[in-house]
Amino acid sequence: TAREETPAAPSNGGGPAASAQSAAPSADGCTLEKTGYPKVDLKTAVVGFSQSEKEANPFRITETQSIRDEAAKLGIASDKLLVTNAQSDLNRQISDIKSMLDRGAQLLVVAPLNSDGLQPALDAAKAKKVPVVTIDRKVTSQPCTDYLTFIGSNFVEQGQRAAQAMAKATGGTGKVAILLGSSGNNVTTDRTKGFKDELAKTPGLTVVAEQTGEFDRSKGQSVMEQLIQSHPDITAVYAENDEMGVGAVNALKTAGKSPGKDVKIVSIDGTRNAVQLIVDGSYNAVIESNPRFGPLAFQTLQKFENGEPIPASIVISDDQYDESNAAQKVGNSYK
Amino acid sequence: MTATTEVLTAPVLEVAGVTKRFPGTLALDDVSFTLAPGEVHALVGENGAGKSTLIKVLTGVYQPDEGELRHLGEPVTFKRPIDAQRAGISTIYQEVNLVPLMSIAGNVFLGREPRTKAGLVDWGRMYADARELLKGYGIDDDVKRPLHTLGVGAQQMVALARAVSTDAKVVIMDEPTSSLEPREVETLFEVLNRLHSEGIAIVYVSHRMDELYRVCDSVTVLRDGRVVHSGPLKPLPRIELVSLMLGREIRQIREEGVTAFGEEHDVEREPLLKAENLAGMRKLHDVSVSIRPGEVVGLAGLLGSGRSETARAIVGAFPLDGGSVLLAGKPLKRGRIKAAMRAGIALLAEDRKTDGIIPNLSVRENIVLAALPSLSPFGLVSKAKQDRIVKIFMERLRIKAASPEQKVSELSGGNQQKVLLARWLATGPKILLLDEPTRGIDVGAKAEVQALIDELAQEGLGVLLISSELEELIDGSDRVVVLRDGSVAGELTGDRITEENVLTAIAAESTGGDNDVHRHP
Amino acid sequence: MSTATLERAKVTAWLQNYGVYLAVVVLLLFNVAFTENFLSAANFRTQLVQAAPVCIVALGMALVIGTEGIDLSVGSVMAIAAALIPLYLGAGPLTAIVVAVIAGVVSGLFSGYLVAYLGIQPIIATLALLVGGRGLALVIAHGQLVQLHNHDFLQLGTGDVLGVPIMVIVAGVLAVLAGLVVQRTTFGRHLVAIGGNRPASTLAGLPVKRVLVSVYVISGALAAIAGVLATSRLGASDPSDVGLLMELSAITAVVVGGTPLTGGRVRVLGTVFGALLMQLVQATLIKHNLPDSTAQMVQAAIIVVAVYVARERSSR
Amino acid sequence: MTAQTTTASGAAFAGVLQRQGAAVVLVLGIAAAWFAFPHFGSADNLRNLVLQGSFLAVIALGMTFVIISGGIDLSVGSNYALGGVLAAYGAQYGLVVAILLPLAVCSLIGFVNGLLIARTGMAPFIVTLASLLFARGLLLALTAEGATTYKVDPGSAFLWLGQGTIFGIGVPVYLTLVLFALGGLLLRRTRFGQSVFAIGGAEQSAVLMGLPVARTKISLYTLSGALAGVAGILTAAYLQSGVTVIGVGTELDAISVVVIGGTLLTGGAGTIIGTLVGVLLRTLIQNVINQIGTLDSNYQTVVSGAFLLVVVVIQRLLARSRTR
Ligand SMILES: Nc1ncnc2c1ncn2[C@@H]1O[C@H](COP(=O)(O)OP(=O)(O)OP(=O)(O)O)[C@@H](O)[C@H]1O
Ligand SMILES: Nc1ncnc2c1ncn2[C@@H]1O[C@H](COP(=O)(O)OP(=O)(O)OP(=O)(O)O)[C@@H](O)[C@H]1O
Ligand SMILES: [Mg+2]
Ligand SMILES: [Mg+2]
Repeated sequence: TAREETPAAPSNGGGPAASAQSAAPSADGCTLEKTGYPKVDLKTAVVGFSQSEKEANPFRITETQSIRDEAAKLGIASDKLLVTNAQSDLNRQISDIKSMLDRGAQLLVVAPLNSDGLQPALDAAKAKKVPVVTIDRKVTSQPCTDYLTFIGSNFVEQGQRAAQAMAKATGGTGKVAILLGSSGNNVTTDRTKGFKDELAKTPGLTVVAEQTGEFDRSKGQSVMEQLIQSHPDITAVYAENDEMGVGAVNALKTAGKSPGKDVKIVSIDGTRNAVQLIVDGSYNAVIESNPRFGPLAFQTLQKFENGEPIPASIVISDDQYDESNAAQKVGNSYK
Repeated sequence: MTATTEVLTAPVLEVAGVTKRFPGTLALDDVSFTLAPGEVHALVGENGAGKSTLIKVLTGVYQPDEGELRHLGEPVTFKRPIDAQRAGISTIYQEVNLVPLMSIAGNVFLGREPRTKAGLVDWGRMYADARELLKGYGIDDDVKRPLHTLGVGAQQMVALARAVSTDAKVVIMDEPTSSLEPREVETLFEVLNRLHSEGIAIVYVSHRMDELYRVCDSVTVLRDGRVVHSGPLKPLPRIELVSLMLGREIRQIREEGVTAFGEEHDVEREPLLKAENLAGMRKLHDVSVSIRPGEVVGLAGLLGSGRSETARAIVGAFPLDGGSVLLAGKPLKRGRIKAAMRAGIALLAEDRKTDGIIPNLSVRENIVLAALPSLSPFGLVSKAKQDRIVKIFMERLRIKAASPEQKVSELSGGNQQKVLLARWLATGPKILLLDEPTRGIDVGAKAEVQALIDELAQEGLGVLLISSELEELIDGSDRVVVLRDGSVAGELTGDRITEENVLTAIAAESTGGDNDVHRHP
Repeated sequence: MSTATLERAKVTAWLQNYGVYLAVVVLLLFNVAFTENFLSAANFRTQLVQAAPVCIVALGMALVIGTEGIDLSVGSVMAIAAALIPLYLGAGPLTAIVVAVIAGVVSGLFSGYLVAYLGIQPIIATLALLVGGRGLALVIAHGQLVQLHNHDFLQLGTGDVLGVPIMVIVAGVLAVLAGLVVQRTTFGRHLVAIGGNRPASTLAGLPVKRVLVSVYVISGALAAIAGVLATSRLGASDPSDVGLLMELSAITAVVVGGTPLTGGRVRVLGTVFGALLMQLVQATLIKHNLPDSTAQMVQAAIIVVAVYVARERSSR
Repeated sequence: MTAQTTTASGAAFAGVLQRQGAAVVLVLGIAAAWFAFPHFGSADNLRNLVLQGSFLAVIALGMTFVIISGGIDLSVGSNYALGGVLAAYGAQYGLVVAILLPLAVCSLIGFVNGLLIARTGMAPFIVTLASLLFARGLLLALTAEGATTYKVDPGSAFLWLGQGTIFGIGVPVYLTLVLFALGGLLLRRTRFGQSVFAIGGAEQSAVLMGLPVARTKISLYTLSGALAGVAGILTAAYLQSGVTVIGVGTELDAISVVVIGGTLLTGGAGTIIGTLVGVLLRTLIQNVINQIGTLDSNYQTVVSGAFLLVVVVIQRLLARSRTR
């Protein structure tokens, strides 16, 4: 799956922008004509971006920055790009989106806080004939009618790929501990499902513990410390994000084990810290979840305005880091 | 309502063999007590004798460990105060128990607010009713105002109005007059008479002999949790009653006299403390007081005349707009309690519940609290030093406690007061400001406290004595300063200190519209 | 019959005083019996190390609660301390630690001032800091987690002295100090008196405001120390997550340890055991691989039971 | 004499300011935003503002009662989320279930809170902290650790509760107003309300005065739980699904708006209308932050914290100047 990408503008540590897995536009895609929305010129339009959480982790920081950078690159005036942050409050995100519509947003890019529950905001956009591109998280509404399209990773597939990487790293046998993301989060659900379903295909691998580390390094570290004590036979850890994976590495090191060797570690995200650990030999694989949606999001909107059909969802081709490529690709990771 | 003149045989309220234990104390020991309809029954005893506890048993606050309660001849159990109230028993507790932030009217009718047809609280009617009702108790203030804007005495009257207006068959009063001024006491007695004539039975707790003989028909004397006497009051000579309470010989008491103050003190010329032209917060306008070493200065005045404020201002606990306090010629920093304390001024505050005891702490810790820094080299507490001090004062003031480690909140009111006095004496003060030091204290303890004040003055302490009991003030003071409306209205010395002169000074010019006696707008 | 009630009163009084120790023992026994690989030095080490930051914060919290206050800002103070570490680590670990602790002291001064001098309710004064403080930490750190590499600094979180982890030593020393302060200094006795009756303490000439401010300063400083230790253990400064919900864990530890929220009483050893109890509960839940849902409900039940047993009974 | 009356009227003015301070700030804030931001005054924006505020308002209504009684309820956030999930779950079985199920469960949690607080004398803070955990745990248990999101059928009549409009304004807004009117009536015009004030003002006195203290407390927490449930119901209808991630930290928001509205955390004093003003202020601030648009998201929390502080400090200073 790993295709070589031409690196985008080196604004965030020079990683490549997200790119679509299959570039071929499906004929039944969504078009401007189908929606009956007015045509707007991207260069002069008011564009709104609704971020869901504080920019307090690498993913969110890179994601927002990517949107801002791309807008700047396209020459969109800074007062024409509206940015809001919902501070992890779903009601607030809805209100943010409505408020941007009210302030004249003609195109919207939304990083949803949750897959469900944005319906009122999408309805408001629809009423104003404003196309909405959701990034990084898919919403459970109707594409083309409720929103234009989704651009982002397939979280289930990320889980599957993590399981495959796990099988490869362990040679197909071992006892696996899962560090789950926050409870109730769609990402957690999908990454767990993908991983477990795929892992079932490798009978040598069994899951001996699954505990939440809340996507947090220290929580991941604490949980791992406990698991090392109660299950000294653990040979592999699947962390649903890099932070918890790094926490697990800390825990294993303190316990005198050597992560990456005695205990294999696979996680998802592609942050610099985790990828660097692969290079250092104490980590095994990282499935990328690329947050640099800016270029693809604007491209998609441009295409839509050009009258081209847009597929219902644009799954990006996430990279993967392992022992074989981490050293060359460490520059692609984000921080 | 016509007075019920027919003789009812069944007592309204009866207590049979009730015992109540607290950890470390037997508060009530096989107590029996009978309240006949329409009688005013005095309940007396020393501090800690068990009066308040008995009352709390009668009103469902405490459940007896043994024995039973009978209401109109039927055994009853009051699980909660509401049960007693439903049975027509209304209580005014020793400490005002109302809701300070709530309006006056709201307090009077709390829990039984008049309602409109729709079942909603009828504020209009409530205000009107409250206004009407309170007039009978000498309160003309705006009933919509929060209760805490009233003085303590007026609050007590509100509590009384509330208790009486509940269609009660029994009204229990635990030291109702201790925070009332003379005029309010009169009003109270009028109310008592009215209740009496309506056939309502009254339990009346007080340490004031005059009052008891004025209003009560019968008496029950408690000592150490046991009933030592019960019967009609009038035939019982005063002196005998006192001896029953104290458990001491009559002769012994005769020798000691009514108040325990001795003769005048040798007073030095130069005042040790001079407070000049104190003014602040619209409560004090112009008060000057001076105290010489070895002198007891009485501060007289009506409730709300600013006596407490004067005392508080001297130690810096009352914000002043003007005036100065000089100790031995040196001005004290305004508003710094600590500085006043270091200079040797101690204030025994009026309200021991809110301004005095630290309920969670032991008797020992309460006593040493203010003296702690001096007992603790380098800020480190020394238990041995504390124990010595505590022992001395517990003995000297005869503090009745299971041990120094008993929680102070478990002591009776009078003993708590002694603990506070000990706290201040332990700091070795030069000037002692005593705000109602004998309020709510039994005769025995009162005499002890009074004797103590005398002794302290003899040792050279300057004492400022605030008391609402004229007798105490007149007997105890070498000089009396009379306050009126936050200003000095007169000063009496030597032979001129008589009840009549003090009253004249208090009353002078206190003309007609003395509705605002409780408080100034 | 009355002897029976007396007996029962004795038992409840005993439980009230020693319930938390009993609970820790019971939980330990449960684990020894039902948890695999529980009886190992490494495991106890893990539990103690993990409990250390909560315990340190809870000590400060116990003092604050003793004055009838509460300090919700501790988690955010930890975050601020964490955010400052990488900025000053260049000047040596000691400098960085001192700066972090100073930040804790300053925020304690701030909330202490609001509470003591302006008379603002502790819960609301520190709530403002809880909300704003983490934002501030993130602003300082530009929202970034910073990986730390200073060996000496990292030693704090991972090293040990004579086989005892440094974190545990720090927590132990601080606990002993806190115990001494409460029992043996005028400051400690003042603190308890103020919590018991503030107007009376004022009239007794106690330095009420100074004590209040000091208490919040201590709490802030201890939170900062906990932030430093947590950062060191993590090997990274993570202002967005460090100390998240710490205020609730610390308050739980204090209350479960028998210190009433109404003030006037501080139980230091109880607080330490409260922190240990909650740590053991969590460990037990994780080791038995219970799902998050069950884990949260079990914790709720344990808190209620523990506090029920330790509560101050009104004499009825 | 005249000096006295002027200071008296000055004090009265300060009193009004203290009680209505939040309202004054709100009016000024709205006026300023109206002039500063061209889009602020648009009907859409205002409609959006009040709708967004209504969910928190319902929760804060219950919190107001609890705080006036001198207590606190930390469980409302979790309870709110649980209510939402239960409503969405119940919607499969029709409108009645969708409403009654969350109401019953959330009230029950509130009831247990009240029972523990009133009957055992445990501190509200710690009891409701435990039930915060419990309700969240229950929610996770009901949704397979948060993996299941119950969706409401788009045709369901239930959705009207959240998404319907009357004269262009969202139904939740009307419901909120009705609840606040009832709440005001309950607080000001019933014996229950008076008991709430009395308990918050002087609990021991309330006991001695024979008020049904325990019963009132239990009712209070039940009410708070029920209102959190109502907010959950409205949210589920608004979002068309039982979202599991809502309500985290909502208890702190609710406490903040109640306090900003002038209700004393010490209990015994407070108003319903103040809480409404507090909610609107909070929504206004968020809206203004959006209108400015350039504020870093991390700064936003600094601003919210600072705002809370400023309001409380001003209230406090005014209260002081009044007692002077
Ligand atoms: N809650 C309590 N816990 C423990 N002991 C108590 C408690 N209440 C009262 N006591 C003890 O019971 C005894 C009787 O106290 P009570 O308050 O009834 O005395 P009293 O006659 O009202 O005294 P006073 O005239 O001082 O008010 C005292 O020894 C007191 O220490
Ligand atoms: N606005 C008020 N708020 C609270 N308490 C008040 C207020 N006004 C008066 N009081 C209290 O009422 C009591 C009587 O008022 P004040 O202290 O002025 O009278 P006093 O002359 O000291 O009389 P006494 O000492 O006999 O009570 C005092 O204890 C005072 O603290
Ligand atoms: Mg008494
Ligand atoms: Mg007075």
